[in-house]
Amino acid sequence: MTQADIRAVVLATLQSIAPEVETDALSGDRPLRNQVDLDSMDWLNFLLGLNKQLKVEIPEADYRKLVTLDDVVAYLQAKVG
Amino acid sequence: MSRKLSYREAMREAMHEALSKDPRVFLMGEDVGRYGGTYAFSKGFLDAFGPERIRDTPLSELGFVGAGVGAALGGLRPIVEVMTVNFSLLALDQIVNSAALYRHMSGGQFSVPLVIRMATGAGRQLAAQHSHSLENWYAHIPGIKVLAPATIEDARGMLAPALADPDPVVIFEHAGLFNMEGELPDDWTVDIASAKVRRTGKDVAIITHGGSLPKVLAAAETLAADGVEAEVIDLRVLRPLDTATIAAAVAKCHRAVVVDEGWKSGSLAAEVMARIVEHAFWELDAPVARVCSEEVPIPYAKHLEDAALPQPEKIVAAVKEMLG
Amino acid sequence: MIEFKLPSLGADMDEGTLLEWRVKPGDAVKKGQVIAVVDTAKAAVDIECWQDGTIVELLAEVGQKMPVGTVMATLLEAGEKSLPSLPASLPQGERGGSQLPSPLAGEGLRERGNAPAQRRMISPAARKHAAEKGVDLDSLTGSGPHGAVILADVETAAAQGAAAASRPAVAATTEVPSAEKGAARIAAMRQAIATAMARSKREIPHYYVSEDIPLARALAWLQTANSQRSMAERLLPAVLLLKAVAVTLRGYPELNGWWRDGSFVTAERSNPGVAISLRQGGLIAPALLDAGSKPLTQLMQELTDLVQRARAGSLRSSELTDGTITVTNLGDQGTQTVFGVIYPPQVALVGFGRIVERPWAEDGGLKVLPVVTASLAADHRVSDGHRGALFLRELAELLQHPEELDKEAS
Amino acid sequence: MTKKLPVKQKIEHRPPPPPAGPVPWDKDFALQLLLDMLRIRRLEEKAAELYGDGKIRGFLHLYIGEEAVAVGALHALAPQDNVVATYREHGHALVRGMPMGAIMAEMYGKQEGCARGHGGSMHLFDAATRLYGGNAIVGGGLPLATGLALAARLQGETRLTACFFGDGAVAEGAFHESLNLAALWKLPVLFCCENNLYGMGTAIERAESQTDLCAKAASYNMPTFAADGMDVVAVHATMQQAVAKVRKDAGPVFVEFRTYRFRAHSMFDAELYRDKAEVEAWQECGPLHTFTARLKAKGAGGVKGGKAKLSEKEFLALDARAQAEVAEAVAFAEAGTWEPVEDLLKDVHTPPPPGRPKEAQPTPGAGAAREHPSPPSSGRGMGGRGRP
Repeated sequence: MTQADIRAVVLATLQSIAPEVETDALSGDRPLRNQVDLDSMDWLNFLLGLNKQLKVEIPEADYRKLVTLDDVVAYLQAKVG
Repeated sequence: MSRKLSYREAMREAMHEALSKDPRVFLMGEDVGRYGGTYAFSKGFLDAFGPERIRDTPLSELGFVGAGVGAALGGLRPIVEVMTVNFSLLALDQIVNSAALYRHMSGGQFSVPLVIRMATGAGRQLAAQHSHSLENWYAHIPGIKVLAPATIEDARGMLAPALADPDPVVIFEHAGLFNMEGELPDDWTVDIASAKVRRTGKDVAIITHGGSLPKVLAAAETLAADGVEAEVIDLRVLRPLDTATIAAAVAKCHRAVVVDEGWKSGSLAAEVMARIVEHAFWELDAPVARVCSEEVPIPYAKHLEDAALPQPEKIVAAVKEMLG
Repeated sequence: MIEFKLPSLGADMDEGTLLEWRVKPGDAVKKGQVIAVVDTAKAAVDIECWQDGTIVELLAEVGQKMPVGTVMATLLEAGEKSLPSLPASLPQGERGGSQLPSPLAGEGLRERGNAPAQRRMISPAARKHAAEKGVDLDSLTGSGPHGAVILADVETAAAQGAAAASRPAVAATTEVPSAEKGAARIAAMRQAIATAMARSKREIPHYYVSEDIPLARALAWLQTANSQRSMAERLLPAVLLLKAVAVTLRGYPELNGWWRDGSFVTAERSNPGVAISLRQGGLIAPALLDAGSKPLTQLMQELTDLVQRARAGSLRSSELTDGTITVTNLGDQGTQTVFGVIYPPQVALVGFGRIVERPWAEDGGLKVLPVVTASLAADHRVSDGHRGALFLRELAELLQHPEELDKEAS
Repeated sequence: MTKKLPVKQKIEHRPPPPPAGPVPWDKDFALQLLLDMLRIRRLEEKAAELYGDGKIRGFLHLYIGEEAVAVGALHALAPQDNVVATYREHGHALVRGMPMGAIMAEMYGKQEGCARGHGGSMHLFDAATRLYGGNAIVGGGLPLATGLALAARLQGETRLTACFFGDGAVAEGAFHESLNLAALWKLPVLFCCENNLYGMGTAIERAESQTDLCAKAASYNMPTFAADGMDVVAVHATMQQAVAKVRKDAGPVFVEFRTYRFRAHSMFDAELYRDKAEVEAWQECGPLHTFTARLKAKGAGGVKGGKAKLSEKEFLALDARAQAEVAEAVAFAEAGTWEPVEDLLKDVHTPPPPGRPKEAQPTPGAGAAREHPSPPSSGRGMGGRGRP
């Protein structure tokens, strides 16, 4: 999968959780949760959605690495290989 | 033909006429003479009728109201002006224990042909001690008649039949009406026995009196804009109540709201509601509602006074709630 | 005969619009079964039936807006003798809002006359007029306040009776664009929240206490537990907090229940209402039923499901009415402290702020620990600050032993 | 046998000659009383202006012209004494120690007012200075002053109750009943009649068969005093004697202060009942400028003292102080807030006492301090002593 593919999956998953989000307006290098109102349950569902879509297991210890959109995409790409 | 007149002028004319027509009539009260009347109802009277018949009194309400009772017993036709209903509390004993009872207590030998006039009501930011509406206290007492003129016609016309009445009559004049102007038809006639329909409608009967009448009429206009036609009944005579007119309005509209500036508990509104239940129960299509003063001494601050008193908006809301 | 009325699903609900019937006349229904879906100011809610029985007649029509307490349907109680000539056999279309007087309906419904407790509200004028015109009052649907039968209902029935019963009154349902509906829904929800919260602040003498609770042990335990779980089964700290509240409440019945008609009623179980903010704005607090006695894994699943359904607008009526306390959890995006407004008729609200690392003095030393500030807003008519403080202390203590919370799965 | 009837006095509508000679007080004390008179005058002038602006509504009865009475009399009382006043009571409230801001805010109808805006001008109350109102029914204060004195006596307290009322009240039954009760029961009441010659629009000789009010009071068997109410020195001296008498004899005393109101009865008054010339003659003898003129010409300090005179500069400084206080009071009232309409039904009845003391939360306004007011504070903060 290309980085663009992964990014598209991430954004689609995000949108399923927060339908009001305008994905074009998101900046990749700012903390995601400063840009989208996601509570802990939303965040969990977001990661769960990625887990289902990409079959990537994300250990809880890694949650803290996932801050910006770019972080998430890079992390997933490393896992998907 | 008709002419334009204020409530104040109408009342003044009525008194002038009474004093001119009947030498037994005299006016007595605080500042009615040299001052010209606290509300200028007797301006010029002292010069016209002299100090014997336009009699300034000290601030001695119990004394001069009781003296009015005695003068009536003695053959005169006194008009006693008590500055406001608030001060009438000082004279309550003579009104309730003397004026109202003499006819019956004496086995019909002594009648008291006395007229007591007083200003009543709130709405001018005069605070708790100067804002009472206690008409229903007097309307509770057998032996007196209680009137509440709320139109130019009634202000002009109620005094003569009150003076002609062989028994004591108490007239409540709401201070909020004094500057009101209106047309007085040349062929006016006024009785002191019946309630009057001031506006015809079919959806709800709003029953009121005195200073609340203009508020009810304003509310009726608002309701009309929303397609609700209110029939407005002006009680005019608070004792004895004209039950037939009330019952007829309820039979016509099937819904009734009573508006009364008195406090809700033990109010005149309560009596009107009781009459409706007694005489028109089977005509009711909704529980009877009432808009009264909130159960608090009338506050000074305007926004609180407004909130404490019946207002057109509250009347409209009560009607709308009733209609569902 | 049972009258099934539109239930009140909260202090802020006074009317609802029927969206869907899930049953039809003749259906047997069980206690707890969803029989209708009703749109309230807050959400579309599944309405449950509270008795076993058989549906006789559906009185409310889809699209009809009605006040709480309106009779929506009639049911025969289980065991009550079914009459062969019940209006259940009538085609539904003929039983429009106008409700023509039908001798059959009259027969069946007059039974109700024997139960004075369920007396319908009929105005005196309607009674008199109905007697004069020979209109059967029992066959009428009231359009007055609180569903009362009023003169207009009798007059309509009389007029339609005279104008031959052939014209079926089909209510034209006009489709409202959904965006417009959404905006109206938000405004309505705002209004509902305004009503409930204003009532709360007007009627409930709130007192507030708060306590900082160290969460090092709880979070460490959670981490260990989660490391052995699949992603989908991982637990959020929120679940631990909810469970801890529910368990602690067992010793504090005065915080768990409802203030009704001037006195307090203790709830048998603790059903914490979980405050969930909705994406389009507004707030709803459906209950996690009997949270104290469920294992953490099950609670987590139920919480996930509850949040999802709250946002999708498909909650069950019992979830909206059965909350015995509200728990608001600001989570990791919130502020450190929250003091809530009690949701009437409940008498308490527990608030959790954001879990943050803070300096913590203990045993003469200073450490850095994850700490959460828990607050309690409670009704002073029912409990006192002293008990409220003890509750928070006990909650803090319980959270130092997270393993016990998992054991509490009796 | 016929008894000689007291002669009906011909009531003098002309003012008495203005007081002369040095003021027999310390200069500091004299300036304090002058300042109090100025404070009342400036406050009321401002109130009249604000009435015109619609900021103050209802009835507004001004004390202008009568300031020497409240100032001279109230400075003779002790902090623990009770005061009962009429609807013309701004001056009494102010001299007694009520912050000017609380008075002004009350007239504005703001909740920072002394009565939360419930009463307005006619109903100033202050538990802290033991001011029991602002009574707007003529004569209404006399019976309750009698009762306050009864309570003091039965509880063994040393306080007396000073009751202010106008000459109009003398015609009410309440006057006669109260004087009789107070004398019969030997109650420590100081009946202070502010005789301004008019009961509303009716001159005293048209209202009273006996215009010698001291003669009326004396008939109830109590000592009486009379003083020129336009002269703050005379008022104070007479009041001191009267107070001493009440404390010594433990019985009522009647004091008549002859005074004059320069303004209308209330704001609505065409004043058809008195001559312009009469009003002007009294204004010539106004308490403020006669006292000021005396201090400037002859000085204070008594006959033997240093006769320290008042300079124009000192006078202007005092007046500036009074005016600054008024400006501050207006600002305080302007910044005040309206009591929420939701509180409309509050204070109709006394709320039930809070629950068990241990867990009870503090209830605003229900503290012991309100039931047993402390003596007036010396400070003159702007409404500072409000409710919590």
